[in-house]
Amino acid sequence: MMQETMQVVVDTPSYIKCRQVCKANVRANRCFKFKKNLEAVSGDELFAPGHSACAGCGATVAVRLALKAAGKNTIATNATGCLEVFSTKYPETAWRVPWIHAAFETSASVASGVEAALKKLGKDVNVIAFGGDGGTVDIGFQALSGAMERGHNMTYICYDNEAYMNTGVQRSGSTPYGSSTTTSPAGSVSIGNKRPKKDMPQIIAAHGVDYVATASIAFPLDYMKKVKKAVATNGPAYVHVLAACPTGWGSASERSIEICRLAVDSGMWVLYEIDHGDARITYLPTKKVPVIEYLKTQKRFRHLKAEDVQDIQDMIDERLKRYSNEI
Amino acid sequence: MREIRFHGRGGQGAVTAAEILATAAFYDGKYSQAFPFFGVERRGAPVTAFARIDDRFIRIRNQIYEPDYIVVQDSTLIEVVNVADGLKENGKAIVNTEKEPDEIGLDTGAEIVTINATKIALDMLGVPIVNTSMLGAFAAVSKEVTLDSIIKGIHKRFIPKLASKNEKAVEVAFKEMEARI
Amino acid sequence: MTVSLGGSVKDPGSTVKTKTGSWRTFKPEIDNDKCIDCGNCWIFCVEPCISKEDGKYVVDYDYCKGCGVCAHECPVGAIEMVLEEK
Amino acid sequence: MPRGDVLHGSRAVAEAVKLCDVDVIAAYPITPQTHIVEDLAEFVANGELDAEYVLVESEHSAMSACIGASATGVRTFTATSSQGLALMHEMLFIASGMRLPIVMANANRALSAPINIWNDQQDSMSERDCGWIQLYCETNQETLDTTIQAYRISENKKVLLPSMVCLDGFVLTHTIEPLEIPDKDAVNRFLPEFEPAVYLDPDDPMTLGAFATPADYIKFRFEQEKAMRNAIEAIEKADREYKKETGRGYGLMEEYNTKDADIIIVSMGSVVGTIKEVIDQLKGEYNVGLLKIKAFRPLPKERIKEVLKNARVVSVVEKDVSIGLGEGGLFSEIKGILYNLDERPKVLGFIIGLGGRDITQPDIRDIIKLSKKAEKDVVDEVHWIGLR
Repeated sequence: MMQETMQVVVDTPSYIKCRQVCKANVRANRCFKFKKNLEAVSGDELFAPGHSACAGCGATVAVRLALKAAGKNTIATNATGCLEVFSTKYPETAWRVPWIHAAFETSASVASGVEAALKKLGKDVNVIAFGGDGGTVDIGFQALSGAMERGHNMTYICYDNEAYMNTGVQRSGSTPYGSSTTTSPAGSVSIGNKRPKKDMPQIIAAHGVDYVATASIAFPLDYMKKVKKAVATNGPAYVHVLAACPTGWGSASERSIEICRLAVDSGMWVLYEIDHGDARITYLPTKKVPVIEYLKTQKRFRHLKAEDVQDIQDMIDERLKRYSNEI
Repeated sequence: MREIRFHGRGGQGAVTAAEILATAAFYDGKYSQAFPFFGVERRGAPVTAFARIDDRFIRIRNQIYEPDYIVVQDSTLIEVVNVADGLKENGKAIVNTEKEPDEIGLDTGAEIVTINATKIALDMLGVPIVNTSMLGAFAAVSKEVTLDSIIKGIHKRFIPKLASKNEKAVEVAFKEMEARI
Repeated sequence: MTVSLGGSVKDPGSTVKTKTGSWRTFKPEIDNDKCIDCGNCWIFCVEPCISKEDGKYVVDYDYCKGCGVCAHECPVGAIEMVLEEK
Repeated sequence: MPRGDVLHGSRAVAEAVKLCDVDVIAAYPITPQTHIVEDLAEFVANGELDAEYVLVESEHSAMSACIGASATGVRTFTATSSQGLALMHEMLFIASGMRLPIVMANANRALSAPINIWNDQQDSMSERDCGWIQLYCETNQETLDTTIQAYRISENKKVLLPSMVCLDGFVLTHTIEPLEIPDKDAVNRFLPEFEPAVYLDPDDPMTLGAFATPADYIKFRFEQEKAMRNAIEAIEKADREYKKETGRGYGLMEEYNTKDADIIIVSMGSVVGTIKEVIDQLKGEYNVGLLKIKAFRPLPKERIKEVLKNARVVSVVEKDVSIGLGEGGLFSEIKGILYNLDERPKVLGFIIGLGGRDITQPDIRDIIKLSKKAEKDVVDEVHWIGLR
């Protein structure tokens, strides 16, 4: 029990959760630890407000926290997508670090060039390539694979909102099974997206990349710790962070963080890291939430029937078992 | 302008021969040009390469259709390729074969000279790569380029150990051909 | 009609010129008496438009789009989303 | 007597890149460009060139990495050909739109299908609207000199556009011929150290590649066109100063026997050498001149008009075609340049040498004869050479 509580205390900012686990006056304890860790988080806001992201956008949290972790000695590259569009509408920019966007599939390849140039200039600067799931697991896949394989000293952060949100919620290779999107709509003879989500972090790990991690914006300390490790890695690193999209997921904007927490607590999304080959799960929910609790927060899943939900529950349980064995 | 067409098989170094010839001509103070028949030929397939030598900069870029010389590195090509196509009447064909000129069935009004370059290459290099031996023969027959420059060209092209072996092959072929003509 | 070279923007963080607060329907109001200073509202703010001033969390209404994440994540219900009168 | 060395066109490019102290090279091999990237790899491996060499997994990433590197403030280079250039297409617009002075060698080659590795100029011609300076070369010497000049032109503060040095695949890349390599001091005097106009630096954060709404986009495109116009002067200036250092210059274009010529052939790239030769052969019989277009982008329209306006027949000889229009790109443009003249020459188009079809001297003679015929008779406007 103590062990479980500690886990929650260190890695989870969820007071709601905390109360569930500890019932009594543990809130103070948890608050204390969380607060203490939070105090170490940089107050610098390297991502400015005034951008045109939707209310409740998860991607902004992913970027804002990553930049807090990496600090201002960073050059960012960006794939085309929501993040690029809402943060850099000429002649304004939300970015307070140098930033470049070229094309949809080029965040990693542009970052390769940035890194090579920095090496030539003898400058020690963090290079972070941002991409959404489409720009990462689909169209940017080859460029990312090449960049990772070549061993550039860079961190790639995929903010995963599980579809092409910039263009109106079309299915990507990262869209989960059973999700309804505009190109994989649920219908009388369709469950929506028929394929399970592409396991990108494992694919990157298979490149022999030094540091690979998954994260959720609902676990900011865990996420920032991983970003810090990633940028400190002398070589390629990859962080895949789940970031809710209220518009695309059909969820209430205030629930963006809660949903990303439910994803982890249900086992829909597993937090782990592979640090120079050593794999470990960084957070296991103390009490697993049934996946229905996660699914029912979002309209993209609302067509699912009870048996579909059971299928998804089975898939999750199976995957978690596999991860627990492998990692 | 002198135009030289090399015929060989992939792996026999016809392109290299054309380039060494152009390099040698350059060392002799001439303008030159060499290029392959740009192909996708693999080892063993018929290969053509071209070289030009002139006293002024060579502007033309077309292939050679009416050569002054043809250098045939493998007499078996005569059966599969019209190697003497367009060869000028007052031109010369230099053919690698152990046979005499009238025995090889080359259809041309031009003079044919033969040399057993394969034997020279095997003796000097240990491999039947005849391109450099044929250059020695060409230098002796044509007098379009000096032996010294060919040797210099070979040293530019090859690593020292290989260059000195090829140098010997060139010299042997040059002398043998000089004795013949 | 002059534009910058190649579309470069040399004014980092200049989106602050755009006041996105007008997007809001509900505005968060922080009850400082209830606040336990946990920092949740700050760390999760998606804009970001919550900062700490004189030991208290304050919302910059110039930018707050009223998404409600802060109120939802507050463990002690110290933030209330109230309909904005415009 | 020739001086210098005898080298491949590919080597000429690599030597130029070395002389320019390029900082980052990102490239992907493709026939017939391969020797360029191999030679550069050798220079880097031997310490002759202190550059970061990024061995990317595609041409698309080659151009993307060059964009990243150039935007970080260093001199960059890549080389490609044909399908590789086509794969880069998207990124070419981005490089020029971001005003990054990247230099690229393109070993001109036909496009698939059918797949064909040999020379024509369809690849670069198809990229004429992407905002890159395009300089076509006749010889290996010109290729070397143009590559060095390209950095000076691209990095000119009034230009800041990327440059494509076009050399005919195989015909130049795989041909050895004499050329002089300028000495390092001369190049250093000619080409100042790279000073980026915009670049990514944490000490002075800048955003590059923002998105522009309809309110601004057209202005950026107009700025690019202005920069291209400035490039005309920049090319001439670079050429003049290069000539001071090396004795060699090429200008925006070259006129050969054009004065008082009845027929003027217009062409680009290595084939102009063969054309010059045939013109000389026919001297006395036919009054033919040649206008060699070196700078295709920016296209010096007024100068071209001046040269061509008094000819009776202008014959454009080119290795590309716009399918559906049924004519080559250069032909269309030359026709357009002459259209508003009160009295204008007849303009004929000759599509030749596609997919490496050898362009022979008899081919050129036939073109001249037909052009002569066009002085009096009605002849077809466009001719495909080599269909038999």
